[in-house]
Amino acid sequence: MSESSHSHAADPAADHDHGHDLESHKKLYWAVGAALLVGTVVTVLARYMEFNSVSFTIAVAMFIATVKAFLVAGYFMHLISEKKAIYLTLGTTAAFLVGMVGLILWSDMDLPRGSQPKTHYVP
Amino acid sequence: MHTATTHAPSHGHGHADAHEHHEPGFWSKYVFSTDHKMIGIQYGMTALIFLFFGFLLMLAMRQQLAYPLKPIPIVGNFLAKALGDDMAKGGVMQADLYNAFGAMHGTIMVFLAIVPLAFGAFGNYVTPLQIGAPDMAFPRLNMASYHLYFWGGVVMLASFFVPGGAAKSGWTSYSPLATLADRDHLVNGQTMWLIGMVLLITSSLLGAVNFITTIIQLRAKGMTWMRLPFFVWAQFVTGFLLLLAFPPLEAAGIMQLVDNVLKTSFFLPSGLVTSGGPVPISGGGSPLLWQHLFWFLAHPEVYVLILPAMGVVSEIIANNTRKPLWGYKSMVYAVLGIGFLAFIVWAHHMYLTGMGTKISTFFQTTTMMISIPSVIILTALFISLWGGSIRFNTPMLFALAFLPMFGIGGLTGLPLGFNASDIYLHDSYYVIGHFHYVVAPGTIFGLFAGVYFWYPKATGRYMSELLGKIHFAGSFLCMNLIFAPMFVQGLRGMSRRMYDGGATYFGGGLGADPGILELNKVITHSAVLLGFFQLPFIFNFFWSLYAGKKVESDNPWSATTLDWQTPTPPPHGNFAVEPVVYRGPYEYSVPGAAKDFTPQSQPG
Amino acid sequence: MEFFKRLLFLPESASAHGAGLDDLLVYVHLLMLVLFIGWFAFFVIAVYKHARSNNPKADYHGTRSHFSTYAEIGVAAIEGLLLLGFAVPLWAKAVDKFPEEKDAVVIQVIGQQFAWNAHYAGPDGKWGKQDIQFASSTNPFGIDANDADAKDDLTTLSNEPFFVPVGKEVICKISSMDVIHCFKIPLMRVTQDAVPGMSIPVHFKATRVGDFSITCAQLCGNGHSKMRGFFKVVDQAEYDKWFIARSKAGGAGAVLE
Amino acid sequence: MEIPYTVKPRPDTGLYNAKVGIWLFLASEVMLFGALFSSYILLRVGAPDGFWPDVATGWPHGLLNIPIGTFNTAVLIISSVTVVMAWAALKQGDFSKFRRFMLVTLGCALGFLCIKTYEYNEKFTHYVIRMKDGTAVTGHLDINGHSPRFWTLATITDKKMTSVKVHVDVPNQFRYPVGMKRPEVSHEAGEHGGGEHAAREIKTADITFLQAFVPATGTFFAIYFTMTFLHGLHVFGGAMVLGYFTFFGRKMYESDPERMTNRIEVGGLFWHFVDLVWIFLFPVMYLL
Ligand code: HEA
Ligand code: HEA
Ligand code: CUA
Ligand SMILES: [Cu+2]
Repeated sequence: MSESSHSHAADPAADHDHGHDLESHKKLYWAVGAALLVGTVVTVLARYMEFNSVSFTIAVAMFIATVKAFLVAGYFMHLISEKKAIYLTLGTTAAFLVGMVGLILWSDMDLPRGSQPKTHYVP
Repeated sequence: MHTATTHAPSHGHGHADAHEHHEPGFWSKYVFSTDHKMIGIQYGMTALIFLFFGFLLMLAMRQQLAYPLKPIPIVGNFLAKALGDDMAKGGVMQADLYNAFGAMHGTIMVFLAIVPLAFGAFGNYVTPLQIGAPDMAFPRLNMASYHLYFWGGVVMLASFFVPGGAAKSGWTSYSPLATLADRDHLVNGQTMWLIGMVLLITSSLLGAVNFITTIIQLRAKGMTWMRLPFFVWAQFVTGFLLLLAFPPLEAAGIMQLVDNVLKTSFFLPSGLVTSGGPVPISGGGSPLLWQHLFWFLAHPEVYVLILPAMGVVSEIIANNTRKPLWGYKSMVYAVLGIGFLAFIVWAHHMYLTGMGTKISTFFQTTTMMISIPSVIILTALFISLWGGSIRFNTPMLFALAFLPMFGIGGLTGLPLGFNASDIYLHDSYYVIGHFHYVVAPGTIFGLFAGVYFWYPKATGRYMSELLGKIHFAGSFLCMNLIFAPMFVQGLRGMSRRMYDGGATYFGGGLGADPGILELNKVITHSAVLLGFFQLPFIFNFFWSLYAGKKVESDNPWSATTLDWQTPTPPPHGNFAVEPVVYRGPYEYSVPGAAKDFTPQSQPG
Repeated sequence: MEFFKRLLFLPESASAHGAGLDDLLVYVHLLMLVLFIGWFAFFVIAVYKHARSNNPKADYHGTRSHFSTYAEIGVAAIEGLLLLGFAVPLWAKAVDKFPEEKDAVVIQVIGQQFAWNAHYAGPDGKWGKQDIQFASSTNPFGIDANDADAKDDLTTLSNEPFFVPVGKEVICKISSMDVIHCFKIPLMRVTQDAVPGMSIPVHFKATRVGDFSITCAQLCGNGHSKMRGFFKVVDQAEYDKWFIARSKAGGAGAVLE
Repeated sequence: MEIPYTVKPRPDTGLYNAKVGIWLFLASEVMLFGALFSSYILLRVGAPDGFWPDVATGWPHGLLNIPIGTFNTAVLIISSVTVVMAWAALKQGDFSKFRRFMLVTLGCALGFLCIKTYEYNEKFTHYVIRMKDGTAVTGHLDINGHSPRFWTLATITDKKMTSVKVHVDVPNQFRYPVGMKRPEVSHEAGEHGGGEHAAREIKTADITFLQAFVPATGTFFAIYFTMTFLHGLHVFGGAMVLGYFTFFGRKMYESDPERMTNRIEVGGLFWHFVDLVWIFLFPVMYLL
């Protein structure tokens, strides 16, 4: 879908002669780099703010990290304008990763009734 | 370049190797080759040797099971000398040795024999030929994969000789046992096992990257996805299973290595007390985490063991029934379905670690779901026989036998897959019977079929049909005599991994039936016999290099796929002219066609 | 049913829930048998009829029948039935429907290389104080011998048989002090891994008296095959006698000397 | 036949071989680090009370050096920018500019690894000491003016030292369990005047546990060292590859510029991925 509309963005073959495009991309790269640095600083500051809720802090930190990851993957790694085969591969990978983490955590929580961390020594 | 490889089947020079050491070509031709066919042969030879070695380990164990505490014939004294009294005092197998051999049998068979043979050897040799590619996408990476595999194998073998002996916590290496078993030796068998595994995993990962890239990128002109031979589909899915399932085990392996060497507690909970008192560690880890990460690989891994064999069998069945595979498309979707579901069933190996109703219902539902695509593939293969004109050559015999054997193995997976019946069957010989039916008379037969089938392409000579048929009949009989009694033992309540063959449990007359111990003898004798029936194969394999019947054409089986449209053996670069594909993979007995096969590359 | 169970070589179950489990085993095996026979018959006929000698010319299309689709749907349906009708409820019964502790005999069971140990709260029904600082291979439960509640606790160590009454629910809380073991009583159709760092209960109700053995069904080291525990299922009177006598003998405190 | 699509993209996929290859490889890397991150989550969620730095509140208290970590994050981010700029320069046919940007990248890589080494070393000289009375302190040992690495209680008893001088961290917020109980935080250190480090003499007989911040100290350090070391290996590996092209790439560039550009793109993808892992590692290890 996005193949045709974005292919000029980063595809080495397609934009071989588009020097101008590359110039504007170079600006973008610097801007993304700056945004990443800002994101880092904001995360650190957030950590010192000591919000009262732990989960809120974790959410903030992980949200910023995810945005940063998106910037790196999307722009530096040109993922916003990749080919279908790569989207498919990464989509599958992401699905399995989420499945793995989710199912392991679920298994860890859903135990037979009455199970507990070892109680013999600490009744 | 061309002349170097066209005329000589590589291993045909076996005897001359010693003299050729000075020849500059030797190393680059046989050791540092980047040609996918040579690498395939390297994988194949190494894997067959490991297969045999894994079998020998098991023979020693079977001897102990049938005749507990009697010295091992022939090799007993040697083992006592080589491995020490702790392992084989007076030639008698000790418990530690039994456990070490058991763990190494499992490891070697799975990671060093079947996967390298099925994926490394057949995948390497056949896949590029079948898709019409000149080589793998990354030839040097391919070489690196083989070398990593080789060194992984060397590390595994070396581990027998470190203090304390080889890893002895099962091929599953469950923590805390794997960490506590040999804690006094810094370099112990388990550490070696983990290092070996990291090498093998890295090898498989590079291999998977290479295979998938090759299949995506190097398909010949006209070779659309739905014209791929089923074998290639099987390799493709296998590649993805390896690519995505192995890394978590690599992570787990690294963590267990750190646990063992740097004394951390990833998989060790707090409060461990052994005979030496509380274990001096920080604790706080989770033993079940290891199991999750292990089985996240190891369940997909069992499909890695079976899918390539299914691919081989499909090729051979289409070829020898002289008709297209029935339901090719549904087979493709089924294999994709297996690939997908394989990632979300793993915890059926962990029902009894303590699971609530919800999560175990999830896992047993997915387990039942994954049996459906297997049924679809098998059914399609069965129906493919209907209407055929079946030729019973050796490859076909092995391929045909694969079907019911896999059927038995697969069907016995069902009672294990229901969590409630697994309560009784878990860790019994029923499990051993289940999976050996799939991997031994299943996968091994599929791979034997492949060896007999592609041998003429690789060497220009047939293997002997008579010896092949003896090999087949003997192996078929013995395999069943070995593994069928295990179901009886399992249903009677006999546990696996029992050094004394279960004697402890049945000695006391506590409601169990000591009679089934007699079956141990039947099994052991059949296993020895099975070994003897491999001799015709080994002989045939080497003898046919020189004396086998020469092939009359490049396409001796009158096959349709591209691998048979190359010179024999295929030269470097494979195809004289770039092949173009015009039709599906199995156009046999096309109505109105002149011959009973129409190759994929035949125009019109 | 009994006939089929014999046919499957199953040893006669000795617990209340065992029968249901055996039923499931029988049904699954019947399904497998039917499938196998069906497929195998088809296989033999196909191979015979379409051997080259009997059928020199192959048919490009083979069969056009849709029977296989129905067969596959059938397999899926029966699997679904067994799943929902048997496996899920049986499992739920095993892991969720625990009897009340006051109506049951409650035993802490701890595995160790290579022995099973059991611990009862004693006539007062109160567990003695336990702490890791007391734990050792001779005191696997880490019982504080000076604790008042511990005085009447009883333990059986190192595979010494423990007693349970017939016809009464027994809850075993399974754990381990070193590596993973597996508490398996084949005749009771009970299996539960003993995972260090966790305590997981199982329950069963014995239906006949006799001596039973506990298998360790998880590789746990070089003594794994020797790790056999025992227990006696006896009638209530005999159980009470043992229980009181054992407790009077000083219980856990005395064992720990 | 030659292997096709080594440089030019295959028409139907739009990709050249190495690009497919690197993305597949990165997919497997995602699973590798994903498994490690999920282990982190599982170990942390399942940690018994007191076994993770301050699990009770879920908020850590400065076990890792945040300013240095932040700085290192910035170093990696800059290297990511310069890598992509180097690739753009190559694409525009400016090899010397490519080389300049690449040298900055390599400098960043080296800087990152040096800083990481410094951080590790700092940890190895930092100790946690638990006392018989249930209190625990952290800080540096002071043995005749220098602070040793990797000591344990055994080292001290072997040396027959009756007491050790410790520069205790202030405020001392690191909490460690004794048995299964959470100890009271020691406020003593503060009373001693509250400099950066307050020196204190601790009797050997009072100590039950003494360990540097090494992997064996606890699950947190175990996973911290494992993950950052593995990440460091990736940085090292990536730098080797990029360095190779920087210093020995000229010939390939002159004979086949497109091939060289592709190589750099692929190498860059790996480099960005390494950066991406760090983007998660940093908050997870240092901040949360
Ligand atoms: C290649 C290997 C392979 C394959 C394909 C399978 C396939 C299956 N396995 Fe198996 N399994 C193993 C290898 C394999 N397994 C190994 C190695 C272990 C033990 C590991 C260890 O603990 O050491 C194990 C253990 C194991 C367990 C754990 C048991 C326990 O420890 O308690 C379970 C439980 O669910 C299970 C289930 C299944 C299921 C449902 C399938 C299904 O996918 C099967 C689907 C197939 C069918 C349903 C057959 C369809 C065909 C027909 C119906 C045709 C019939 C034909 C004729 C009659 C001619 N397996
Ligand atoms: C792919 C996997 C695989 C394969 C093929 C096999 C093959 C065999 N296995 Fe194995 N086995 C396992 C995987 C496998 N096994 C695993 C994972 C375990 C569990 C380990 C654990 O408990 O941790 C196990 C455990 C296991 C046990 C249980 C031990 C115990 O629990 O105590 C037994 C018992 O009999 C057994 C027997 C056999 C036998 C008789 C064969 C035979 O089928 C072997 C047949 C092979 C041959 C006959 C060799 C043929 C060789 C050639 C033809 C060579 C040709 C050479 C040249 C041309 C150079 N195996
Ligand atoms: Cu305990 Cu096996
Ligand atoms: Cu499985």
